[in-house]
Amino acid sequence: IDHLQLRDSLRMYNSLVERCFTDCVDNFTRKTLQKQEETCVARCAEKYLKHSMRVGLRFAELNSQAATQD
Amino acid sequence: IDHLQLRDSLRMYNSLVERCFTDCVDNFTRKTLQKQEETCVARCAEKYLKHSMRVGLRFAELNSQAATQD
Amino acid sequence: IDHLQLRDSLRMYNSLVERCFTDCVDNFTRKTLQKQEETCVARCAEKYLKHSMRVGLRFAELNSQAATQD
Amino acid sequence: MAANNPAGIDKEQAFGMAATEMEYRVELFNRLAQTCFNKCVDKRYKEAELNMGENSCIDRCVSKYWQVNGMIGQMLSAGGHPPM
Amino acid sequence: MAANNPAGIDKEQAFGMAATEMEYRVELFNRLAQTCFNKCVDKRYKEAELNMGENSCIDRCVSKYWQVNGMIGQMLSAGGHPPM
Amino acid sequence: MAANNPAGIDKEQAFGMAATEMEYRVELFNRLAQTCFNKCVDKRYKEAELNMGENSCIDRCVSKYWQVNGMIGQMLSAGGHPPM
Repeated sequence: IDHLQLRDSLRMYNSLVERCFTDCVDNFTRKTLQKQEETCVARCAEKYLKHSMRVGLRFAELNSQAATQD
Repeated sequence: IDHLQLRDSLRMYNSLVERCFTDCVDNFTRKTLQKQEETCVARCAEKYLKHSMRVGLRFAELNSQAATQD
Repeated sequence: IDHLQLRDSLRMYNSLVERCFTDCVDNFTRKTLQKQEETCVARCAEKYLKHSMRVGLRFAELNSQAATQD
Repeated sequence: MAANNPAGIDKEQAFGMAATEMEYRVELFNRLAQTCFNKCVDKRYKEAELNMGENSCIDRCVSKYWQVNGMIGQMLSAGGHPPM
Repeated sequence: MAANNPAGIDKEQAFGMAATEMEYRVELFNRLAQTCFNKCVDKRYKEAELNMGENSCIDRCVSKYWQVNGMIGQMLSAGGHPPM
Repeated sequence: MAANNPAGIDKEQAFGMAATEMEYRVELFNRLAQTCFNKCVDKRYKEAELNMGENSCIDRCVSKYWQVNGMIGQMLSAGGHPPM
């Protein structure tokens, strides 16, 4: 079970990286990240994590309400 | 094998829910579904299921034709 | 491990087919592929494979650089 | 070996069911999170915080997604369909 | 234990291959279904039925997807590439 | 049986970790490849070759994706977050 959890974390990590790269990086005239791309990626990752936490809280509430109704 | 089938059903169920939610729900000024969103979701789910069945039939035909040719 | 590799190959194969079908086939007035659709699919598949190989090379370089730094 | 110990099989099956159930919930959560991120969050990333509008959009989005999930679940069981 | 019973290994391997093969077909089916839904079905959902145009689009879409699948499979095996 | 042979468990766990790690790398590679294909390759498929512009775009895209991956990894471990 532990390593199922690890697997899920790594999947979310991969999807976070893909999302922020896709939304923030569009210029391929250089091979290193520009300052403004870095800022964008950092904000994107923060927002994504805060979003995930909020969704996690709401999801847990709904799950526990559903469990009470059974 | 049985629980592989269950897993696949649950995955399709998840993708049906995501599709119909994405296509039908776009207004987040309230926290409950509006009548018109419900109608849209119900039709979407029906259509999706009918589509899956039709694709399943055609797919099975092509599979059995391919098996005969071997 | 061997069959994990097979599984990954088959997944990439599936995603290649989906990509080239999506990009090349848009006309459903007939049930067989038209010449121009076939050409498009063939080029798409070639390009995709070459792209995968190039990405694979670059990825391996970066991985081995990272391993050296540890 | 398993044949001599049916309890052993049940345990394994139960474990398999629990893993499948957990996988289902994880996937539900991931799709919900992705979908609500797409619907609610401004992709220009002008700041690292979620603003008030985004936060209330997220709460409503989760709530509506949950309802759609329940609604379709009921449709499927009422129609005598298996889940798919 | 397995070392004393090579047949046991073969069985397990055969099972693994069959599971991989089945997984492949399930994924092929899912991608095909998603893709043809995107290409053929009107997303405004004005009714719950597939109309005639949608139905024939779906049939042709499945047929063409199948051909593309075969065509790429042949390209790969002819080129001496492994499947990827 | 396993209880008498703790080394056996470790082996299995180590195998599980290695499989998870490999799965992670495969997924990283697949997402990177898809994303850079979307960003760099012309979808009209006028020829079967990657041209010079596409090739250098791909190289830079891989390099930047790798940097973003590292940057987010550092953010997460610095923040004391577990990977998620």
